[in-house]
Amino acid sequence: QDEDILACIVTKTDTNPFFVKMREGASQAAEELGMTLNSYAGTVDGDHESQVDAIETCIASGAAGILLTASDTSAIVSSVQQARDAGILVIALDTPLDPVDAADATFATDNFLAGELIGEWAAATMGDGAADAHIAFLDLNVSQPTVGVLRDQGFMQGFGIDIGDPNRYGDEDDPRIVGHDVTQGNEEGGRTAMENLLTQDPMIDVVYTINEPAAAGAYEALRAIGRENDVLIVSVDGGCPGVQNVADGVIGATSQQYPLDMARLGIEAIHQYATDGTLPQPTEGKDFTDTGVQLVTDAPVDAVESISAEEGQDLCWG
Amino acid sequence: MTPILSAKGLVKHYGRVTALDHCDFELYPGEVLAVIGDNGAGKSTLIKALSGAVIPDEGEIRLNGEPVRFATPHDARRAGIETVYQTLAMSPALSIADNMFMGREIRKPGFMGRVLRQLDHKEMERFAREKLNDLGLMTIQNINQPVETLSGGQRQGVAVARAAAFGSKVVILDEPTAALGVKESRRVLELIQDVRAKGIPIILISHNMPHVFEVADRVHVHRLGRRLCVIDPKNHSMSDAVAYMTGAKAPEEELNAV
Amino acid sequence: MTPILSAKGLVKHYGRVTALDHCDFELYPGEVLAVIGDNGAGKSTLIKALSGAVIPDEGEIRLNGEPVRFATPHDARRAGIETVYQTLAMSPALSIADNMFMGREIRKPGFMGRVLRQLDHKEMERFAREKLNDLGLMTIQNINQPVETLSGGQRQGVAVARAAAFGSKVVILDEPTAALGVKESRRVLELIQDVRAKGIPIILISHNMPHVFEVADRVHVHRLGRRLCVIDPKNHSMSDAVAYMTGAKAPEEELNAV
Amino acid sequence: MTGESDYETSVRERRTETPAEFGSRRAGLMTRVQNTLHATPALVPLIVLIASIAIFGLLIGDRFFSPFSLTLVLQQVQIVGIVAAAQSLVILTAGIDLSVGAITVLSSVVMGQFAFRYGIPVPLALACGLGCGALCGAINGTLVAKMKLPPFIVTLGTWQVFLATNYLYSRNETIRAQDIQAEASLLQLFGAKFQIGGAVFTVGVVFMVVLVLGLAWILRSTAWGRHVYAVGDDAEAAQLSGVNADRTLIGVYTLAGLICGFAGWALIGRIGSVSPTSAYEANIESITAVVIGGISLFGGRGSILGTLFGALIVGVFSLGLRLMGADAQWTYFFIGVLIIAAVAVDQWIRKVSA
Amino acid sequence: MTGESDYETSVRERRTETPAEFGSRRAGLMTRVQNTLHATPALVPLIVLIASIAIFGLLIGDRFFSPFSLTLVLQQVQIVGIVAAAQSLVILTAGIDLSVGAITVLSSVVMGQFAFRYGIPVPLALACGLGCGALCGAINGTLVAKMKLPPFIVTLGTWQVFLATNYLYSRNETIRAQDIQAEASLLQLFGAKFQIGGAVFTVGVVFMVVLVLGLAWILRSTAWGRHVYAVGDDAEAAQLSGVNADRTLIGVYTLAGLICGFAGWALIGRIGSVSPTSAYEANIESITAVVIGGISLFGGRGSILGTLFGALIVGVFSLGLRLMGADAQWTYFFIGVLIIAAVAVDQWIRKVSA
Ligand SMILES: Nc1ncnc2c1ncn2[C@@H]1O[C@H](COP(=O)(O)OP(=O)(O)OP(=O)(O)O)[C@@H](O)[C@H]1O
Ligand SMILES: Nc1ncnc2c1ncn2[C@@H]1O[C@H](COP(=O)(O)OP(=O)(O)OP(=O)(O)O)[C@@H](O)[C@H]1O
Ligand SMILES: O[C@@H]1[C@H](O)[C@H](O)CO[C@H]1O
Ligand SMILES: [Mg+2]
Ligand SMILES: [Mg+2]
Repeated sequence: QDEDILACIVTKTDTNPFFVKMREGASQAAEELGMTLNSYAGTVDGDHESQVDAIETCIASGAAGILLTASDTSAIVSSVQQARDAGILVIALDTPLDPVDAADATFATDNFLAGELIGEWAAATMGDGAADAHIAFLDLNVSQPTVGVLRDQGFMQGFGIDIGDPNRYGDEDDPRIVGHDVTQGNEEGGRTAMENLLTQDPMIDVVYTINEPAAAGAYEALRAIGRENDVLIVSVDGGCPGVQNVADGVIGATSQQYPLDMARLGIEAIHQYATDGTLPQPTEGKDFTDTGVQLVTDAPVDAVESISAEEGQDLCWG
Repeated sequence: MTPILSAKGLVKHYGRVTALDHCDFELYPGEVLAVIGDNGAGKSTLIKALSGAVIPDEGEIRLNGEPVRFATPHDARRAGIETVYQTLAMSPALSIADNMFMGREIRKPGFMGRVLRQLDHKEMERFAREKLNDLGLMTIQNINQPVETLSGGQRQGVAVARAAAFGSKVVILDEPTAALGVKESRRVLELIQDVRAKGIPIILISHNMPHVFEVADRVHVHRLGRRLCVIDPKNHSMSDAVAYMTGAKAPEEELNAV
Repeated sequence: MTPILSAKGLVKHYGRVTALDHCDFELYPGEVLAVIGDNGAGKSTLIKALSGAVIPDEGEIRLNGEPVRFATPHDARRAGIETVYQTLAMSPALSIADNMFMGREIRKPGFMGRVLRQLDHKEMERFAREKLNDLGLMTIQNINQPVETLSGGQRQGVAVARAAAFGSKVVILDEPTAALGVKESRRVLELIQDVRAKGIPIILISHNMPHVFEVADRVHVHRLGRRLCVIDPKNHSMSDAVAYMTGAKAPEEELNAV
Repeated sequence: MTGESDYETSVRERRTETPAEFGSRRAGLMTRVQNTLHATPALVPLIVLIASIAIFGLLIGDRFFSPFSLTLVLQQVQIVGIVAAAQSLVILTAGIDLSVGAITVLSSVVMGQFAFRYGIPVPLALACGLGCGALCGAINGTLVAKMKLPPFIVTLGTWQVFLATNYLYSRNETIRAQDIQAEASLLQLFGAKFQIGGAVFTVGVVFMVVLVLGLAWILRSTAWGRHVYAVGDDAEAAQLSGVNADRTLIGVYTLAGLICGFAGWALIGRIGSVSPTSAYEANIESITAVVIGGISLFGGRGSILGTLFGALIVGVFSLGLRLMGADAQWTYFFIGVLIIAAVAVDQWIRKVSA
Repeated sequence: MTGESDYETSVRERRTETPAEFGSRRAGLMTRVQNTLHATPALVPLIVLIASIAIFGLLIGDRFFSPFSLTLVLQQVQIVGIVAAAQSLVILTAGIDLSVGAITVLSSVVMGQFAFRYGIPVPLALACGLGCGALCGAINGTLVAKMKLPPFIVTLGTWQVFLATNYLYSRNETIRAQDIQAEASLLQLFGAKFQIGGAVFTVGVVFMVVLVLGLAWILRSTAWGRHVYAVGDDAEAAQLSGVNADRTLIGVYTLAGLICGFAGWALIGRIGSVSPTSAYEANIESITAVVIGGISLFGGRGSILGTLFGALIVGVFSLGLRLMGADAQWTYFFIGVLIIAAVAVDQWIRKVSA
């Protein structure tokens, strides 16, 4: 009778490999447990209305549980409440809701922490040079969605930059910041943004990127002017192409997340809840289940714990 | 007698082309004034200036001796000048009744009309049908059919009927029979005579000399953007008119006045 | 004598309207055939069917006695049938030369023309200028000026010149003088006579009876979507023609044949 | 009268004539269907709508064919439906408004920020938000009517300008639903629900329906409405017949902006919060609804009721496909096919001139 | 001849006449400038381009006004430039192609996946990618020409269809630059660089320039080119004058699709990798370039050289504003203003009929 258990997974987009893998993990787990899975997504990162539509659809189709990566962590709360009122288990994946307890459980990485790790690594790698670094920030898009802001601000924190308002970037006055530009999270945007910032300051030596495709684009821009070997590129995600890029020296370090785990844990929790009503318990001492972030680099530094690219390969997801 | 509608020194440039070149014009009460001239002489531009469809660069227009400024065709309509343009100016997708009342719709009486501004479709249809029948122009089967389903002749008929029905001071017709067959042209000439019989003066632009000489009281000959002369059809032949307007013959001095 | 162009039983429906209702048609070598009829009688639809612009629902068309099927106006052009449509069919933004050669451009000789398909602008301009001058129609100042900068009369002139220059078998003119002034109309009538003098037959649609009776060898009277009769202008008066086409009088039996 | 021949005699005396009648064609069933559909343009999308509800009902069963799900469609299309009503007005004038989504979100941000950042009383903040929408629309209208710029380009430009203004002004801050509920619940008015049986309605849904019916009445029964059609049909002809085309155009764009302002209010009701990243795709979605609803992009033809049906068709398709578990990309794929198919059907019907 | 009066005698004998001459207006300087600009449509965007380079050069100095920066603009606009060339062809026929971006990315994905997923030899994979672009274009063209559907709607539909196909087929997988370099470096051909002084050129940039010049030549000097203009100017008139309008339209859309296929190839050269999320905004960006370049959205008027200048203007503005320290949101804002301003200038010039 397990076929009767319906689970939903709602992601921000279905074009980003991160979410593609997340869905894959969920459908694998659902298949193993003999459950049905429906997956939904927005068109672009930040497309909140589609997620509302999706949750309503799940309520209408009588789902037992919903796995949700929210585009807008506070705005989605009303819809989540509606689902919970209908007796549906709602689990936030990857991105905690605001407030965290708006969901029944959260399996997530901490995007701010992900940023912080690469920030600390970059600072430590540069050593004394960090004091007069020239840093470029390659962000997501002009609407400044929360993941982008959290990672960006986390990086600054880790690097030792005063972040001012933690909810937005661009308000800092640290002279080491060359500038922010947007990439749409893809290679093309990464390259153009990198070129723009390089014209502004050709001496850039640290590049923060929102994700690994943007990092790959930035690398192409640096390679075009022959500076690919004297600039540190850091990124977030830990997808297989990204980790491979760490191994190839394209990216210096990346913060790896575990979307497959999140999804698998989420599906298992829904199955558990549907069969006997047990609710998942958070990690000890935290208000969510941390699926962990690990720094992947082949140039480890003392200050930050990390795994090698080879270890990263075994855990990667794309 | 003061002219009911007159213009002095009208000038209109289109880029490098001078369509009106210090043109004068007079229309007297109760008359049919024909305007003739070669293609591109500036006839349509002249009547557009008189009816507010084009704003002249220079010059003055007077209605009943008072200077007026028409910024839009709507202004001229309110002053009682109705025009059938060469291009007809109809909305093809809208009904005959809609087109006849465009810009001067009738509202329902009472609350619905005054406050909610609801149109009185029934009354407009009745009036439109009456006008079309009155003028005996043609039998329109359905007053609500879109204008685009009418033949070219019927369309021109509706435009002329609209002008005749609402023109209280002046009716202007720009080549109303150009695309019309023999029978249909005939009906328009009769209509012109009907309107004149009501005492309303008419400006008629036409390339058809027999028609012009049949209905006109005076003929304004337009050449190279200005009035060349005004002739009396009773004292002049069509050959003269054609010779003047094509520049084959120069008009005698005295013809310039009425 | 077999007709050069003939049609039998042509039918064309537009939605609920029957524009052609089993219409027959014959054009003989070297003649000027006028087609007259009320507005909406179906004259333009008939010549569109003959020139490939409209595909008839039923019926047969023969060229020199051979059945033909024109799927596009291009097919008819290739067969030597040139048409001036009522709407002129010009590209306003393109030059006079471009318009004259539209669909039958001349390529440069040699590699540039054969392989790269480069146009021979010089040659086309020369030819266009020559044709316009040959026909003595008017003095065009600049063969490269866009057609939209020409006056209505000049435009019609270019369209007629194009047809006359390229029509090797048949030239069709649909109301070529409707918007033209007296002088401009005259030039078109002369052109028709020039073309006939070259031995090329012409189909002329017109509402202007004096013009029709001046140039036509035979007159095809069209009524309610079909040929009512064919009359010889030398044996019939304009009054007869008008009476037949408006339905005021029925034609005598024998008139139906030539 | 000199030298006139008398060949016109036979038409000089008026005879009683019946108008020329061509042999009426024996209409086949197909042609008769075409003709009926031609006469009532909103009928096509209505039929498509009913057919798609029926098909999904058969395929999915009760989960779809229930009062709850069917009213859910209404809730899900309300924002697009309201925006599409604005878009319809603009498209009826042969224009297009690419900036509708930007106006919607900017208005909602103004409502929210005015109330929260400056502490302005909520009703006043609402009025400012609506005013902001109308102002944006008026800017579009003025550029289109007075400077004679093509609507596509004007609104392509203002789309970017309004959206950038939205991001810059809002500082990308979301105002949380909880805060709005506590301090300015009037902002969420359009989200208020009431239930009739299993059917759930919101104020926003009622607003959408009333708005469309109201606009349909105005377009049919007032002079202004006829002028909108006339301007879209042939702007120059309308101007020559005595319609003030410029004023009509500015009016249409301003009203469209105001309606987008209301859509912004409804947006707050629907999502609870004020989020500057909302309504991102509203321009394309609203154009899709209008087009499926059978309004001609060339202006002057079509009925605004069709737009409502068009929005509902997309809503039914989206919900139906989601309930069937189709993944998002397949949904986009089918919506793409649906757009082309709907217009192909429409074109086929329009081929018949009545 | 019966009953004809002889009033036409005076025009019966042909007299030598000069064509009617109106008093030529004493042209002011402004009018003369307007007239010159009117005669050469690509001149306006060229002037705007030079002016904006000059202004940013003065404001920013060497960082902007250097061979490196100026050629960087070329590299940054190459994809949009190539796509805009395709868009120009379509817009010259009075159409619009919203699917260009989707075709571009789908073609690049086909090239990459055919080579990597199926191990097809790279030149063949490239040919398949280009063929895919042409096929997509042919689908658009057929729907527009044969089914007579409005291009806006056709390409709105196929945009979604092609994009969904792209995501479904690629499974959202990226092919890494390093892998392509190792195994299929031909895919990156368009990224190959060469330097002349401080100026850096890529094969892609050269392709863009050669493509635009080639198309300009074809449009001016071949019959097909004249037919494209004629169809855009007045499709019915073109058809009646003996142009096969349908075949011309299908040809234009197919060629546009093929050019988008090349843009997909160039995209791989530029970003190194094959990524299904690229070229997302290429439709709006290409339309913007075309419009700023002075081609009329109503078809039949304008020069494809203008499009190249239009794309460069946007590129110069984006880089210039960025170098002046304007952030991304402000850049967005100013591009919006630029679009409207550019078209307003153009409209002002077009007011003068020569
Ligand atoms: N909107 C316009 N733009 C540019 N030129 C124009 C415009 N309207 C008229 N013209 C030019 O002005 C001149 C006068 O045109 P107008 O239409 O007044 O002539 P007309 O006497 O009415 O000719 P016709 O007998 O052919 O109707 C012509 O040379 C014409 O090309
Ligand atoms: N494309 C079309 N769509 C619908 N109806 C049409 C179309 N073309 C012509 N008709 C109709 O067919 C009939 C015949 O039209 P046609 O143009 O052949 O008449 P005509 O004899 O040329 O008239 P005119 O003297 O006014 O030019 C008319 O009733 C007309 O309304
Ligand atoms: O972590 C994911 C992805 O890495 C993506 O880049 C943006 O959304 C985040 O939540
Ligand atoms: Mg005129
Ligand atoms: Mg005709």
